[in-house]
Amino acid sequence: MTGACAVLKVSFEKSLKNYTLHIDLSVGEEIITLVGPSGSGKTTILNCIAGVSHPDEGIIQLNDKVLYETSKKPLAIQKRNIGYLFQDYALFPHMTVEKNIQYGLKDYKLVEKLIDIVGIKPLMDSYPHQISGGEKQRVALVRALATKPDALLLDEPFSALDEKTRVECQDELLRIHEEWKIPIILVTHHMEEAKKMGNRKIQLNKGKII
Amino acid sequence: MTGACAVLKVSFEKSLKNYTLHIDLSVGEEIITLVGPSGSGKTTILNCIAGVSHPDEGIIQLNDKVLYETSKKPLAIQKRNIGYLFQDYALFPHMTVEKNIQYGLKDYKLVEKLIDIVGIKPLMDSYPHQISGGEKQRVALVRALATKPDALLLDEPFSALDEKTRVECQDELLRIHEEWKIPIILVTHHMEEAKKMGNRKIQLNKGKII
Amino acid sequence: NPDNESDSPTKGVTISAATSLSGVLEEIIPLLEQVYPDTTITVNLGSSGKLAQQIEQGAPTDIFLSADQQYMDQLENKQLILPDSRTNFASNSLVLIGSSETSYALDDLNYLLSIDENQIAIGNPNSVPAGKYAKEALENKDLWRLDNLQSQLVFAKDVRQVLTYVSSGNAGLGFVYKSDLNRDESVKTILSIDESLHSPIIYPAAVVSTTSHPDIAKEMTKFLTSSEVQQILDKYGFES
Amino acid sequence: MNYTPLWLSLKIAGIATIIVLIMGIFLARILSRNQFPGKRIIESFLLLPLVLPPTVVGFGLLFLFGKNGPIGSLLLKWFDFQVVFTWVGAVIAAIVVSFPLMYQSAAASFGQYDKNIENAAYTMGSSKWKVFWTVSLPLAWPGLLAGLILTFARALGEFGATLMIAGYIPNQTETIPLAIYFAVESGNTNEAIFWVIGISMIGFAALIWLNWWSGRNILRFTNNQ
Amino acid sequence: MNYTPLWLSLKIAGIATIIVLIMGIFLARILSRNQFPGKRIIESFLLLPLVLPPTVVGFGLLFLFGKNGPIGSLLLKWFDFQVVFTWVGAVIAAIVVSFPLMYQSAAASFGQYDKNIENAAYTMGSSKWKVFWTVSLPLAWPGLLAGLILTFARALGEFGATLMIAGYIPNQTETIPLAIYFAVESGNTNEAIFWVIGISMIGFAALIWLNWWSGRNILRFTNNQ
Ligand SMILES: Nc1ncnc2c1ncn2[C@@H]1O[C@H](COP(=O)(O)OP(=O)(O)OP(=O)(O)O)[C@@H](O)[C@H]1O
Ligand SMILES: Nc1ncnc2c1ncn2[C@@H]1O[C@H](COP(=O)(O)OP(=O)(O)OP(=O)(O)O)[C@@H](O)[C@H]1O
Ligand code: MOO
Ligand SMILES: [Mg+2]
Ligand SMILES: [Mg+2]
Repeated sequence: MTGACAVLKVSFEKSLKNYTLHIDLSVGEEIITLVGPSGSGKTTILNCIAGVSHPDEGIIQLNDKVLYETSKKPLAIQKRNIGYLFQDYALFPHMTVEKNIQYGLKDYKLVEKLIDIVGIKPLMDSYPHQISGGEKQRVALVRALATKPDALLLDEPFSALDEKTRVECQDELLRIHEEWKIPIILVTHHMEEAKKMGNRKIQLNKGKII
Repeated sequence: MTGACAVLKVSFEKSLKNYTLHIDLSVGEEIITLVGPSGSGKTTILNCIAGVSHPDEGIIQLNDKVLYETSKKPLAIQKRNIGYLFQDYALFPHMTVEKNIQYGLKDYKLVEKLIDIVGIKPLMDSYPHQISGGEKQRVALVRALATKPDALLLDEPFSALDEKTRVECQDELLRIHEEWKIPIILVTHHMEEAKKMGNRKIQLNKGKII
Repeated sequence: NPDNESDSPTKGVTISAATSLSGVLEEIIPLLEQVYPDTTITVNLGSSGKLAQQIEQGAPTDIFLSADQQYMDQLENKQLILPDSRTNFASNSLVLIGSSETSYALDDLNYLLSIDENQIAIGNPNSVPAGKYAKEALENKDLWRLDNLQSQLVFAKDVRQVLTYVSSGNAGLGFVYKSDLNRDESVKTILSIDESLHSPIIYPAAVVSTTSHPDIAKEMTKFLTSSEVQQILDKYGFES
Repeated sequence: MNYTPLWLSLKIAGIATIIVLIMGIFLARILSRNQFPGKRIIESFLLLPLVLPPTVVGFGLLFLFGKNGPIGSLLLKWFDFQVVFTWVGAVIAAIVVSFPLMYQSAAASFGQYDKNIENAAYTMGSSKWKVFWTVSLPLAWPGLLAGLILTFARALGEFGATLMIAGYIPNQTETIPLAIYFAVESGNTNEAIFWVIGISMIGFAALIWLNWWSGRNILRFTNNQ
Repeated sequence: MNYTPLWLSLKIAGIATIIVLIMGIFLARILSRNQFPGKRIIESFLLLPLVLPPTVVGFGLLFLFGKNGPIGSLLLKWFDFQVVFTWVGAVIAAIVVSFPLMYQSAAASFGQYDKNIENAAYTMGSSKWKVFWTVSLPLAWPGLLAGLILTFARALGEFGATLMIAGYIPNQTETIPLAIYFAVESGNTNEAIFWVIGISMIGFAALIWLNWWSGRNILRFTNNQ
């Protein structure tokens, strides 16, 4: 994030079972919301940016770092510094909520505040299998933010939250974005949420931006 | 479902980590929506009805069957004939979508139609780890309905679906309810959905109905 | 004691000995230690075949006490022992045993098949010396090839196993060395096998050629034929 | 060359493996679901055949199953059947020494998957038996397969205890390990090498076949590749 | 009573277990992530010490590590060190015979958890090494623990191969199994029973301790109770 404006450039192709994913996208210091029918390739896009899976060809770039380029060895996940809230959370089942959050912790102060705001303070000693679905989702959110990433990928981050908690989390995310000014991609099925959170909305269908 | 009006009676206490769950509820041939903040005990209620976990005391009854009664051996899960869509789906990871659905299949015709309507036909040969979050959710829905249960528990069944698919699934569920006339409890965070689907809405907070 | 090739204050001598000698060695070693106070004596026990194999692979052994000539010959042919050090120091004899409750005794091996016992334990003739001698004796009596004998034989991997089979009552009879009997009260001799029926059972000792203390080792080997040692051997049933 | 040791080894190891597989899974499943005070004692008792020299295990078996032993005498009285010096004795020896391998592997693998998936199966009205076969077993399969491979290999290679209880009776109880042992002992190197290669090939074939078979029939989910 | 066999057994089995644990996990991890044509051959080769009689394994080791053997001669030349007839030989024997147990258990358990959890750890910037220690290892732990228990038990009970390469030298290579064997051999029943009880207690203590220790340090998640 030195110098110029933070930017995530994503332009690739990947053939999936039923269609081919074509994506060409540039995200500045903004929140982009990604919407589209179930199975249209949203998670796959995030996976490719995070490095969990790889495109067939194209280029992915974050600031000055090339994350992926056709026929070159992709940059390892751990060198990308991208925060990722997985759709199924992927919490560490053998660690308490506290340990989960501390795992990649860089921004102590923020996290302390976040834990309060999203309301997971009483859960710090619980293991993931001992907490509710929405609680897991909030833990995963805090964990992704704790690493102070250069870009943030959120796969339906508020889907398991009630109205009130959802608004609190949304507002906090907006505040953090204000402060960090990093590219954020947020997948959601809520049109309202997309409107509220996104500087821009991107509509996906069968692997194509429309 | 012979004779009289189908009814699910639930009245129990269960102490959780931070509060005690008190619940007293009777569900006729209707859809009841259960709403409440994350962590308020919704999943726990469904678990107790399904038999996955047990109350501390009270009684749970479905039609003439006692499912649970204080200090008696609870009725085994497999004898309750209650369809349950788990919040985290709990699909069989080692079976294809087709095998998952066929596992407890009783109503062949319905299922064939359902597969078409919810749009998972092209996935029949895929394994759960090969499909998207929303696709998993729909598979779990069809699987729960396939057993032609005496009561249905749905834990945020449409949370990972886009607007359009969601409406299709909602409508289909209403149609099925029309036909089966069984008690259905549906957990949701969408107020709109609660209004649309529920004959009654039950609001939960910290384990108590308010 | 003359010892010119080593300047270390204490010397180590390793004796590899057949398991059947373990009792005897417990009494002999202290004697040797008295004679050679600045020598540490280490004993390695095993079946003669195993010990020979270890020596062939260069295991650090100085003296080999074998229960059978065959293994010593094998080493001598490969020049792994010092030929001039080879000494016969003990002999043994073969007995047919039954459990201590056995009510009969035999005068001759010929009657072996007349006994209604369904199992006869014998060391595997190909690898256990006691088995080899038993086989020779049975061959000399023209019994070995008989089908009703063959069908009764159970082969063991060592003499101890024969004793176990007989003492537990699972085999009615078994061939062991006379020296094995004093270890076990649950078996008794049914017949002492005539020594003319098999090749002599003689225990040879020799110094291994790779030893670093050939002089001490040779003296120790010779010491085995001393009357002190012979008395001990007698006591354990090894006639001299 | 006499091939009896080959068939004998396959028969004995095969039968022992099947028995150990069933008993091991059964016991592991029961013990892994229940916590009770004496559990660790039972478990370490089950481990015993592994820490004792096979010959000593064989000695114990001979004592139990021998003509005058507590079990052996009953078998003799009731069924007029003698275990010692027969291939059945070899099967018993193979069972006893390989049992700990199956038990430990199975107990571990029954603890390594998400139990809620079983609950899902129950909500669909399936019996315990069906759930066990169609859900628990496949989910625990990687560990069970490891146990199965170890069990077969150990049963195939069992020597010390077998020799003790079954004796070395050519054509009747002479398994490949016994053939190898006595070939080595009697300096018959060629025969020893022949059988070492033979037993290695059986092990290899079993490994290939088990992996192929389980891949086709049980473990077609690869959530990890 | 001379307690040397006790300390010797603990030392030998302990060292062997640590080495097997590290090597087994390492190899299982590498092989379980890569598919290549010769993999099954390597795997069945690793299984070999299980299908051969321990004495024959010992014979092979004696051949390799003997004075004139390919490895033994080098050790002698470079380090002036001889393996045969030393406790180091016993450690080598224990390593070789128990390795298959660790390898199979480890390979199975690395295939039994959801790999996406590792990916999550990587997205937090953790090195491969950190992820391995903090995520992969604990998630695979139940199977690894089973392997560890089997390995220690097998190493503790190793007899045939040990006798061959380390010899039976009182106070130097006389482990408990050798003590038991020779006590039985020399008709010394009391001593044999003493050591059988002794080795059982060690096995029992190890089982208790391993379970307790791993419960405290590694496996505090109980997603299955
Ligand atoms: N591991 C996989 N192997 C093969 N196909 C896959 C795999 N994961 C997903 N797919 C397929 O790729 C397509 C896109 O999936 P993706 O998970 O990106 O959808 P999505 O937009 O995130 O959907 P949802 O909103 O339901 O989560 C789907 O058709 C899905 O079936
Ligand atoms: N296995 C468990 N052991 C102990 N406490 C648990 C367990 N599961 C859930 N809890 C706690 O019980 C409370 C109720 O959980 P429950 O899963 O019923 O909530 P919920 O209403 O379904 O929430 P959500 O909307 O987030 O799914 C929460 O505080 C949770 O932390
Ligand atoms: O332990 Mo053994 O009896 O040499 O295989
Ligand atoms: Mg998705
Ligand atoms: Mg819930």
